[in-house]
Amino acid sequence: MSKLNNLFKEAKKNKKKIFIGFVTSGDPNYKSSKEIIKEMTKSCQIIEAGISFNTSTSDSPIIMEANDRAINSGMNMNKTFKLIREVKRETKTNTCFVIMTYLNPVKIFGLKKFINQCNFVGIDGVIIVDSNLNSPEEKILINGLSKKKIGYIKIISPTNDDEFIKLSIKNCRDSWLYITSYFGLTGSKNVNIDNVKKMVKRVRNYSKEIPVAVGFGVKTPSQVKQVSKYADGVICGSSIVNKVAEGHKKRLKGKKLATFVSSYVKKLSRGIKK
Amino acid sequence: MSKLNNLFKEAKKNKKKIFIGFVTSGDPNYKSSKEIIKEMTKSCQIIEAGISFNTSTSDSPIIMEANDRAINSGMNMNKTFKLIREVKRETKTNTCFVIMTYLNPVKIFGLKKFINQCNFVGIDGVIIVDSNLNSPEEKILINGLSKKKIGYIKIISPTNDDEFIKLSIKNCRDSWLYITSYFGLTGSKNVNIDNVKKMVKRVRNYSKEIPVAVGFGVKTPSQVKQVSKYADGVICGSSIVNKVAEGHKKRLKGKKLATFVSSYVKKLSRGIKK
Amino acid sequence: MKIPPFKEINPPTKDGFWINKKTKERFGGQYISPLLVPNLKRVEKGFFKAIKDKKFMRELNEELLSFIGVNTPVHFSPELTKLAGGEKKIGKIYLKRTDLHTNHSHKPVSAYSCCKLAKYLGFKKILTETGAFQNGRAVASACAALGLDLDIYVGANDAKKLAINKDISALHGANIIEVHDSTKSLLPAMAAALRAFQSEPDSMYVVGSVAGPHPYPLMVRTFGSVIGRITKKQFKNLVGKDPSTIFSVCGGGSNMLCISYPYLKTKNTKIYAVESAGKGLKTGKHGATIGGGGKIGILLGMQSKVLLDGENIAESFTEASGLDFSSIGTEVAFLQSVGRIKFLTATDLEAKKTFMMMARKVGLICAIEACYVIHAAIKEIRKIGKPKQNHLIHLCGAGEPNVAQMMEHMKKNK
Amino acid sequence: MKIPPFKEINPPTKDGFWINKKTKERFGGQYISPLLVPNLKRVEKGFFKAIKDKKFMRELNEELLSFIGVNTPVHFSPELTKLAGGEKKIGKIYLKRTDLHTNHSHKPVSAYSCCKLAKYLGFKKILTETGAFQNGRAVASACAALGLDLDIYVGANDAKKLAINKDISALHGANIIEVHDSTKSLLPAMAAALRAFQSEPDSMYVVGSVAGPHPYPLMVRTFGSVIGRITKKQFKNLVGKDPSTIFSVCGGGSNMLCISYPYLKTKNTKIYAVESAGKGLKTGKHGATIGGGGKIGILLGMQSKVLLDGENIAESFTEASGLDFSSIGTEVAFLQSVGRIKFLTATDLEAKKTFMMMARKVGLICAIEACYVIHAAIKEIRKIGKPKQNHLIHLCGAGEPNVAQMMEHMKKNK
Ligand SMILES: Cc1ncc(COP(=O)(O)O)c(C=O)c1O
Ligand SMILES: Cc1ncc(COP(=O)(O)O)c(C=O)c1O
Repeated sequence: MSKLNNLFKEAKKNKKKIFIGFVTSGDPNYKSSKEIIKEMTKSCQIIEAGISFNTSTSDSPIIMEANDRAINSGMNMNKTFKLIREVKRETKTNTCFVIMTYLNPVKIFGLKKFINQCNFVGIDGVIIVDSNLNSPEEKILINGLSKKKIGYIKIISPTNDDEFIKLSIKNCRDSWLYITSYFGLTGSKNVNIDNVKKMVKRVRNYSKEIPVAVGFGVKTPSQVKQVSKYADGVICGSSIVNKVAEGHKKRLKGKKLATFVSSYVKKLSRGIKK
Repeated sequence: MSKLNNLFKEAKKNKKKIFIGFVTSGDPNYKSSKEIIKEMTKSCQIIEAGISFNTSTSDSPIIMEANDRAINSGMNMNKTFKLIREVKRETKTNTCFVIMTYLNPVKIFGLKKFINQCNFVGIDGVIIVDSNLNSPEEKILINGLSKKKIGYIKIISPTNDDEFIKLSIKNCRDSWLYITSYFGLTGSKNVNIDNVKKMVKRVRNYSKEIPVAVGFGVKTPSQVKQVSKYADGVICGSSIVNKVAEGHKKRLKGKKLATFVSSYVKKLSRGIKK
Repeated sequence: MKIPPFKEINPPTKDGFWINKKTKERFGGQYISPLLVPNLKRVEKGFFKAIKDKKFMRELNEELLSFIGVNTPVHFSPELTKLAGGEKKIGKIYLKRTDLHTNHSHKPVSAYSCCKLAKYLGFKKILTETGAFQNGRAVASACAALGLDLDIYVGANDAKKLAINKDISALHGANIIEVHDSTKSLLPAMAAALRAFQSEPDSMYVVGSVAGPHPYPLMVRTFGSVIGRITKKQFKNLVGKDPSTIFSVCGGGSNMLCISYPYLKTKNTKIYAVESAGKGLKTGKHGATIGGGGKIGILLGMQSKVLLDGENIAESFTEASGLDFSSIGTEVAFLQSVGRIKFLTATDLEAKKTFMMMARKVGLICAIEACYVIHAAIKEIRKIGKPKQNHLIHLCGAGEPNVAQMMEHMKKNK
Repeated sequence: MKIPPFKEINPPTKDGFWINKKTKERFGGQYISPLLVPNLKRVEKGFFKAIKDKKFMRELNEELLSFIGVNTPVHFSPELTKLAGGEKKIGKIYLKRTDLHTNHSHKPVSAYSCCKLAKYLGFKKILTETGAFQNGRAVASACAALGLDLDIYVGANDAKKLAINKDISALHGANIIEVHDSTKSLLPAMAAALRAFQSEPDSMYVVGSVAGPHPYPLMVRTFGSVIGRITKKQFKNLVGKDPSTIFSVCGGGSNMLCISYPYLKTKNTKIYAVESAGKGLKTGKHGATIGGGGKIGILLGMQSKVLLDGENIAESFTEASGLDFSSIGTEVAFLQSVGRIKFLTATDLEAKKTFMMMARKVGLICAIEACYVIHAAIKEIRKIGKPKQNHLIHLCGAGEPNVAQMMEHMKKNK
């Protein structure tokens, strides 16, 4: 059983929900990003680290800009692994780490090398936004990662059909199912609670077990609270990245930037506990 | 026999040549133009008065500008007749008057009315630049004018064929044949003496009698002299009109402008007597 | 489709006159300075020789098909039909897509043909005038293709207005001469080109419409009637019969005559020409020779209907440079005089609104000139109001040159 | 001429892959976020249904013939033949005149077809991207004709360059959205359009080339192959056999595939694609995916050859906005990989010189994109150097949008 499986299982047992924070790795640069992620380990049970791709087709403008900052500072796949390794070593945290990226960086890095590095660094899960269920790469990744007990996380949205949802559940057996609360881009709208309810219900038709976490448009502690009523986990992304941008514009750096961002993340995460 | 016929006949008898000055009637305005023409009667045996047409297709830029000045000052056919009548009355001159214009002003004025007015005012000849040998208007004009003993003057140029020259000679029986010294627009080049010799020779093949006057590009007393060796008359146009423009630019008016122009015309006309 | 052969069905007299036998009015002729006579004779003789020369005509037709692309579609326009009242009320409206020619107007057909004639006759250089630079561009392209030099005379005011086609003419290697005489528009530009024609014996003048001294009007409509000959066959193939009406815009009348000529003796086909009423006929600021009460006059080597200002030619006014002309072609004036062609008008504002409608609803960027006819045609077709009619509108050009002008209009009317 | 029917002769797998069996390389696929899956499925299913729907295809073909005017000429070019060495040395060079379409490029054929499909499938609005605004304009015109709303995504830098076609798109009623991401050119504009596609369930994405997730590359070349189908028949009629070579420019590869597709299995016809070498391949400032050593990558929903910069997509560079693309279409990459298409390059400067040559000697204003292929073709044909060959060059667009750029070039090089 994977560490992510365990985490959700324990939480369920204790009637607790999981708070998941997303941040772009290397935003605004390696050093500050490392501090931010280190601080975030204090309030996130799972951290999703985005690896930038300059031709991403699913990111909101907020995350596009973070991508630009990270790429311009020289960030890439290899450095992300290094960063997470350092964070884990320096914090000895229990927080799970999930990588979110696009297929091109992974493919150029090398599919096998990627799986091995994930294993070596101790990555717990992988989301590849544009990896389609039918692509040969998807099969290699799912098989390779699952052998190393690394979770593979699929995104589903209100417009996907039941067939698609069933297949996604199958592929996510070592992790969770990522439900988007609306049809659109990350961070472009506010969370749609009606959709959340419906989507969780649809998933539950096919699996009582699979953990579901909801993202897209969750921006305030009270939204976190609301969503956590229906889902096993809540994902905050764009609003955290936005905080990084805000701090960066204020010329905050390193620890100071990290504190600025993480105090916001902490507030969000409290939505779950209330 | 027309007055023009007489003039050339007398000149031939006395081995003299005729000086013909062209000026745009009403340039720069009625009053100044009248003074200019009055002064010009002192040195020109024939005055060609141009009646402006704003869409003329055969005038050099110098004359186009004179047309614009005249039209803008309100000049037209009727006023030209009035002007010449006044000049004749006030100077009691012997100078012959020829009107040079395009067919549109004549046609709009009325062909018959035009012939009658020419007769009434005492116009001695008419040149209509764009009246073609085959046009019905040409026939009416030739017949009407010749009945009143008013000469009809045709232009021929080096590129016209013998057929055309023969027909032109026939139509000019009451006046003279206007030979252009080159193929082009009035005043655009310098007189071409070789062409003059050849053209006069060509005309003499068909008529020993018909007077020939040469125009186009005659700008200096010595050119006048040269041309007068071969032709019965010499026509100066653009260079005189240019003088009007020059004086006008110097803000000369009325008598002063007239003196400025006519002193130049006098110099030109002396080319013949030397 | 092959180009159907030309048949002379409305010949002028040998001096180039079309004569209205009732009124005795004459249109045409050769009102030119004697200096022009030899050159015009060379062109006239050459033209009659060329159109009888099978090799010349075969080559010309091939090049018109392949290089100019004269085989453009005629097609039913559901949108315009609806706009005029619907098929049940007015029948069907068709468009002839002359905008799809190389250089995007009807001008290239006669321009290319005349330039080819010039080459055939041994001329080395072409002289032409232009208003909307549609003719300038068309002649420039032809001269480049045929290896002829070119001077284009353009009114200084027009030269400012239509930058693209001017630039394109320059890219083709044409020498562009701005004319600063009188109104600085098409009329003085034509006069300037004709003046140049009598100064340069190795150059042939090419006119931009069915105007000028004989044989120009005859030549342009004879060559240009390729458009009408193809259209007539296409329309028959498509609809099964000749159109009930043909609508074209009329500046000088070339596009109108080029498409309508083969129908002159087709009794059941009514022919309409649409002039620019500019700011409105009553304002006096217009370009409507017939609609504005033009009289017979003599200009640019021809006798035709013309807007007069005393003994001079009046200034015309319209925002469509291609229609900014105070006269009309000689054969056109004749056909109007004998009642074969009915004249209508549309204002500049109506044309601009039509441009926007065509862009938004039909998906076509039409020459502003063509928008006058579309507006007037829809109005007239609605008035005719008979079902089972087949109406043909000549879309004589594409509107790239008018884009800047129309963007301004759009901004103002937002 | 009627449009010859479509035959599938190079099908992808059902997942949209073309696979090189030797190298195991795959090109195509559907690399998209799960949010896009339902919309793409709707398009995919709809496309396969539509091309089997006789009424849809009959209407589409009629409209392509009449509204787009796809029946453009193929013609012999004596001038280009001479330039390449003369008929005795190289045979004959022909031009396919795709510049004569409505909207003056190849783009309108697939753009109109895809928009018609969108309407057929009940979409209310179109999303597309554009680089040279040729696609933007083509889609805008189609949307106007079909009554669909439209958002055009364009890189902020491109939007500045090509004012006419941008203005024309606006006149057609399109909403133009400038994209300020990364290179502010075609690539981020495509990404932005795809992003919009997953936010607007009632909108259909229309792509400007044979790129993007399955079924887009398949759809564009299937619809677009109308050009090749007509050409093949025309060429046979004109020359008596298929061409020895076909040359097209390759940005994404749509015009190349649209004309070459019907010849894929024609052994005696060599197919060439010409990429932009920008300032020169060695400078690194170019747009040559193949010529510049592109590798397999995944972007914009597809797996194809792409210019890489580490794990990211490299910036391309060329003065021809239509070629400013760091990748190529998926089927094109496959055909290159299996050796069916040979790739060449030409630099920006060579293209500009060719533009001037075409304007001056041939009389045509060509899209700058087309000038790369003309240059490279003449060079290659000279190299082939065999008589009795028949070479076909795809003149894929008209050059109005490039006039300003070329006037600068002309002034500098006077
Ligand atoms: C597109 C277009 N239509 C019409 C005209 C008017 O000329 P005509 O009436 O001779 O066809 C012009 C003149 O430039 C033109 O460019
Ligand atoms: C005229 C023209 N040719 C070629 C291209 C390149 O695209 P493709 O290779 O997909 O035909 C473009 C793109 O805009 C274009 O406008």
